[in-house]
Amino acid sequence: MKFAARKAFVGNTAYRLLPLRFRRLPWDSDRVLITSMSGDWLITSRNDFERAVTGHLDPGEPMFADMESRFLITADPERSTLAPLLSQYRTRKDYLAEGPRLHIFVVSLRCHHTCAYCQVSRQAVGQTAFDMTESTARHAVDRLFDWPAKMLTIEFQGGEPLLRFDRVQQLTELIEQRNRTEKRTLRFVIASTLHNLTDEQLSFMRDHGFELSTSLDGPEWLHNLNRPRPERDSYRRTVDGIERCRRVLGDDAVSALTTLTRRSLDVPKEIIDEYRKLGFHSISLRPLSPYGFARKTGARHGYTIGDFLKFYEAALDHLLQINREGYFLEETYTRMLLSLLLTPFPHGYVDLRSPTGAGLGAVVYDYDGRVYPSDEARMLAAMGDHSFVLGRVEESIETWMSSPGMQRILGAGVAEALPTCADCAYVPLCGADPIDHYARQGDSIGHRPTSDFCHKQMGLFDTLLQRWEQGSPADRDTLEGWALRATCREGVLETA
Amino acid sequence: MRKALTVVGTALSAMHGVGHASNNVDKTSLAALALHDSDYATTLAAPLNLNVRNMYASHSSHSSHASHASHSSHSSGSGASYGYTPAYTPAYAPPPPSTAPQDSSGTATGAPLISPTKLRPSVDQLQIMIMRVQAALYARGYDPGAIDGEMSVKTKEALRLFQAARGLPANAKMTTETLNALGVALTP
Amino acid sequence: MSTIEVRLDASVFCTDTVTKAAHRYTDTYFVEIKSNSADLIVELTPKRAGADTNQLAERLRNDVLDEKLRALVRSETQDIHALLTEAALRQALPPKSSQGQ
Amino acid sequence: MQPLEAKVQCEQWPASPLLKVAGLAEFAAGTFPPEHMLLDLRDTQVRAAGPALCHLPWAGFLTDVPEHAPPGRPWIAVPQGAFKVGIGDVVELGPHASKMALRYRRGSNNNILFTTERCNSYCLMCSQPPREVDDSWRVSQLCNLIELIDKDAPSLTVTGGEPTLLGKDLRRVVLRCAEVLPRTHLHVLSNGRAFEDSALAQMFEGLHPSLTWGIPLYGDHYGLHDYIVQSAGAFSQTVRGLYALEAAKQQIEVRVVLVKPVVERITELARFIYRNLPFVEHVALMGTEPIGFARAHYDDLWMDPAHMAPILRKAVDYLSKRSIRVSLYNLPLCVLPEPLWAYARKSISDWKQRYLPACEQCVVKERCGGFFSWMTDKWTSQSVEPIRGTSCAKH
Repeated sequence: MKFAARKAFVGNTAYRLLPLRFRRLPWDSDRVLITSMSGDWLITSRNDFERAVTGHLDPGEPMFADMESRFLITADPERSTLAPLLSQYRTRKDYLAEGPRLHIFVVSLRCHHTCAYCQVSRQAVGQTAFDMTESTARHAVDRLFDWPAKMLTIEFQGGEPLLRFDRVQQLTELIEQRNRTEKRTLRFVIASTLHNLTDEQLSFMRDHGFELSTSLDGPEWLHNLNRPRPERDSYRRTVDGIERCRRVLGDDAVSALTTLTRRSLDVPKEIIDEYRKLGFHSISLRPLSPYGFARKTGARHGYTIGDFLKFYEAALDHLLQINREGYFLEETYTRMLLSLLLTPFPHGYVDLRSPTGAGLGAVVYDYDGRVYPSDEARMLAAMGDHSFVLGRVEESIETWMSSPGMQRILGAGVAEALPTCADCAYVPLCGADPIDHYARQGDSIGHRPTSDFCHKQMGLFDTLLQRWEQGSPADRDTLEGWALRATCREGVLETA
Repeated sequence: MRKALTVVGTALSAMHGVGHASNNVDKTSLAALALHDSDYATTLAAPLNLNVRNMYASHSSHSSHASHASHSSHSSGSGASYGYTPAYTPAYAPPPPSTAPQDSSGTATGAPLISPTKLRPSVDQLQIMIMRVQAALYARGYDPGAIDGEMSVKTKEALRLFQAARGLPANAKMTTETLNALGVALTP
Repeated sequence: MSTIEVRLDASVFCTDTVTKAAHRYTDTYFVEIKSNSADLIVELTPKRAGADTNQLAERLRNDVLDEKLRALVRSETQDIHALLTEAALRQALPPKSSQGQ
Repeated sequence: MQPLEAKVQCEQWPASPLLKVAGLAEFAAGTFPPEHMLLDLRDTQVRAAGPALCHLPWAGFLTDVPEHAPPGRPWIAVPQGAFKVGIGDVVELGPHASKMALRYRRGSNNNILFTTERCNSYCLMCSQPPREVDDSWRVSQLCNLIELIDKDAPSLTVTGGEPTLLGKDLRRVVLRCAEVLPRTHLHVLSNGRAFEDSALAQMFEGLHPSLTWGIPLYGDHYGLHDYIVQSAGAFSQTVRGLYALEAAKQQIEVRVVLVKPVVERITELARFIYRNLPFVEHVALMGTEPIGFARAHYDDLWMDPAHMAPILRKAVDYLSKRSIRVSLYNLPLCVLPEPLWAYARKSISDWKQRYLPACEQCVVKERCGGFFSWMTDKWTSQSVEPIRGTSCAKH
């Protein structure tokens, strides 16, 4: 017989390391997480890992195959292929080729609320000078179609966009008209409190397939405390709005975001139970960002990332409990992080990308015709810091891309090249947020050991990895179920 | 627009790190491998139309082929999905005939075996059509008399009965819709 | 507040490795690195009261070992990392030379 | 098991070697000209139809009673006990010897287009060892066969040997199927190595409306795969080929034969497929066929399916949770845990399938694919036993 034994197929050269990063597990310092450049990963003992790095693995041992098939090492180049690794990497960076898909139109800064932590620099209801003009709207639509993305998400924001719904209608119609020749795939989203929603507005939204994103901070007392109106009826108005939207647009058409204030951190269960009570299957628990009015009132409303992570663990426990009871309820940011750990696919979320999603994944067209790479950049400008203005709607997108603001972003926008991040095992799953670092630390590159962004990400990744590794089969199923849900919803989190 | 993305591309050179070329032989072969494999790099996605096709779900019995009425070239051939069992192994290797065929219709020119324009000098076209109608009627349990290519009284009566049963005008004529219902193609 | 001093054998660990490991402690400690002929000395002084000093020296020593391993990985993979990135994105990104519309 | 080739009695060998067996419906439909058909005089309706039918220019007649054939016309008699030939089937006649082979069987679940005996791999468990022969004549023969196959045949399997060794000629065969049998699903079994040449893969883009490539992958790293197919470099070629096929927008099935070394890493293979080849539409996990080379490698390959059940279940769960369809072939239900029954297919071709005596008392025999007819005790699971009752009635 001319058959050869297994060792004849080992190859002719010693193995080599491929780019990899590792992290000692915080809950077990004898083991490490190893990640490949594309984010595939393996948990193993530190001893075995050290053997691997120092060239002592034997081709016959399972660890060798495990590392080879995850592209942490490679053996004989004559017999290997790196096509899977390159495909994984390209898939994760897929959004680069297309340019921004999320386009935020700020139709008015006016709002009826007076939220202390407001992330938008809201204006009183009567101040029509803070509305987008028709001329600005037309220019913004022209620019929208200058981008090459085949899928465009158009998100209307404020302030309260319902206060200038005529402009929302006009923009929608202009965009759809233009799209008859452009043939892009369009998605319309509106971020609103849903107060004072008229039937006419609802039927327009239905006819144009709008998705709605609103804010619901938890039970009535908490929501009304967070979102004051003179009538103290913010909660009731929002819940009424949600129900009316569901009746007209369907159950899935409305999603809600929770902004977490200091008060929220004590009541994770109540907040989650409120969402379950209202029939939501998705919740977004969002820590306060250091922008807008939130920064000015930081002392009163602020809390540390450590506080947030404690809240998060309690919230996750409760969510898992609810899922064990048979009610599907996911947390959207968790789902996104888990999908990075457990699937090869990219996510649509613009705030966790490297290169950064600011300007590369999203563009904001402000009411006054200024253009920003992200909502955060707009907040900074509202506070007088114009570091990240890209330009005006009358200018070309090429001008925006070569603006000093964009250069500043790109210079600090690749996580893999940032100090400390470059060595972090989570960096293939993480993102760069130069504007956030600029806002918090005064420097777009930032200092990782004191970075809130970094603490939050590391804390969440560690928590989820540990839950995944040590969780009960039922909880693993739940977490996996969130990750595998194929939906890639883009940007809706960063609204309202 | 290309230009705008080019700006992005240039900025992304930061991603390429601070590596510098090395003359290590092993690295060179790995570099060649990476370059070669970049031709195969694909953006990974789940299969398209995951829920459209149903080829694998059905592994029930196949139709009995009791009727071949659908063989008409006029049938709408929508390409609808068929129940389909993925086959497991090659059934067998058909051995070569003792000499390779020299049939001119099967040469590498790819000339079709069945030529649609082939003439049949021995039998009249209409007669054959009537025979086929008779055969179809017979196969369906009607009695057209002998299958002889004559539009006989019996054949007409059988045709009328068939047409009536199908809700077609019972005129004993070989209309296109009657032929379709019988599974008789106008042109073979 | 008390300063914790960790001595590392300079013939085993290089300054770069030790610096990288010590940098991770800069959120809660003031960090100073000194050297004499035989040792590299890391001094960690808590910035605030109540800092977690439990097994601090041991943690730092582990981190230094990890940094050393990282340096090893880096030296072997740095070139290929750049190359793979470029290979993966070669067709996804527009050619850098193209300047036309 | 039925032989598919037999000596037949005949007179005046018909000129055309490939012939379709015709009854009244075939004649009525007019899809195939009489010159390429054998009129089946064994059929009572045909015999009752009258002499005019026989005067048509049939290639010949199929009969048990030679006197039924019109004088002076070719006829063929299939002896009792030979394989069954029915209306709609396509047979091939050897040019000189009195031999007839079945090339297409109407209603069979496993009609094949056999492309070549040659192969570029040499798999440890190959059920049909390749031969290094020049059989390029098969291409034109296949193109002719395709024209005589029923237009509503649900599926055909293109196999070998290694079909891609035909190079551009494989495209010709597929194209002919697309033209002549546009509603017939085509399943091409290939090791995919040749598609390392992306240009070859590109030739199939948009060529056929319903084509699936069945490509084997035996490991998550080259050491394992190359060993199983006994070819250094095969893994990288196949993986590149899979990407090239995906780039050419082809539907892909991954096929895995469950031999011991492969089963030992089956969950890792499942993970590899999902992480790197998520565009794969179907994964077939197949019990070993105890024939061909497999018999010589019993010690290296055999693993009792009952022992692989737990790990198999993990792999199946993993893939199906991720929307990749999974099927289990060639594994009788009694060796599988009940949750896996839903994935088990009756995969063994009708002509080489059988049940064991124990199966007679089994309540799920009808749903079970049974055994290969050449199964021996050595290759039979210790766990084979009749199922007396099922715990649930899922189906």
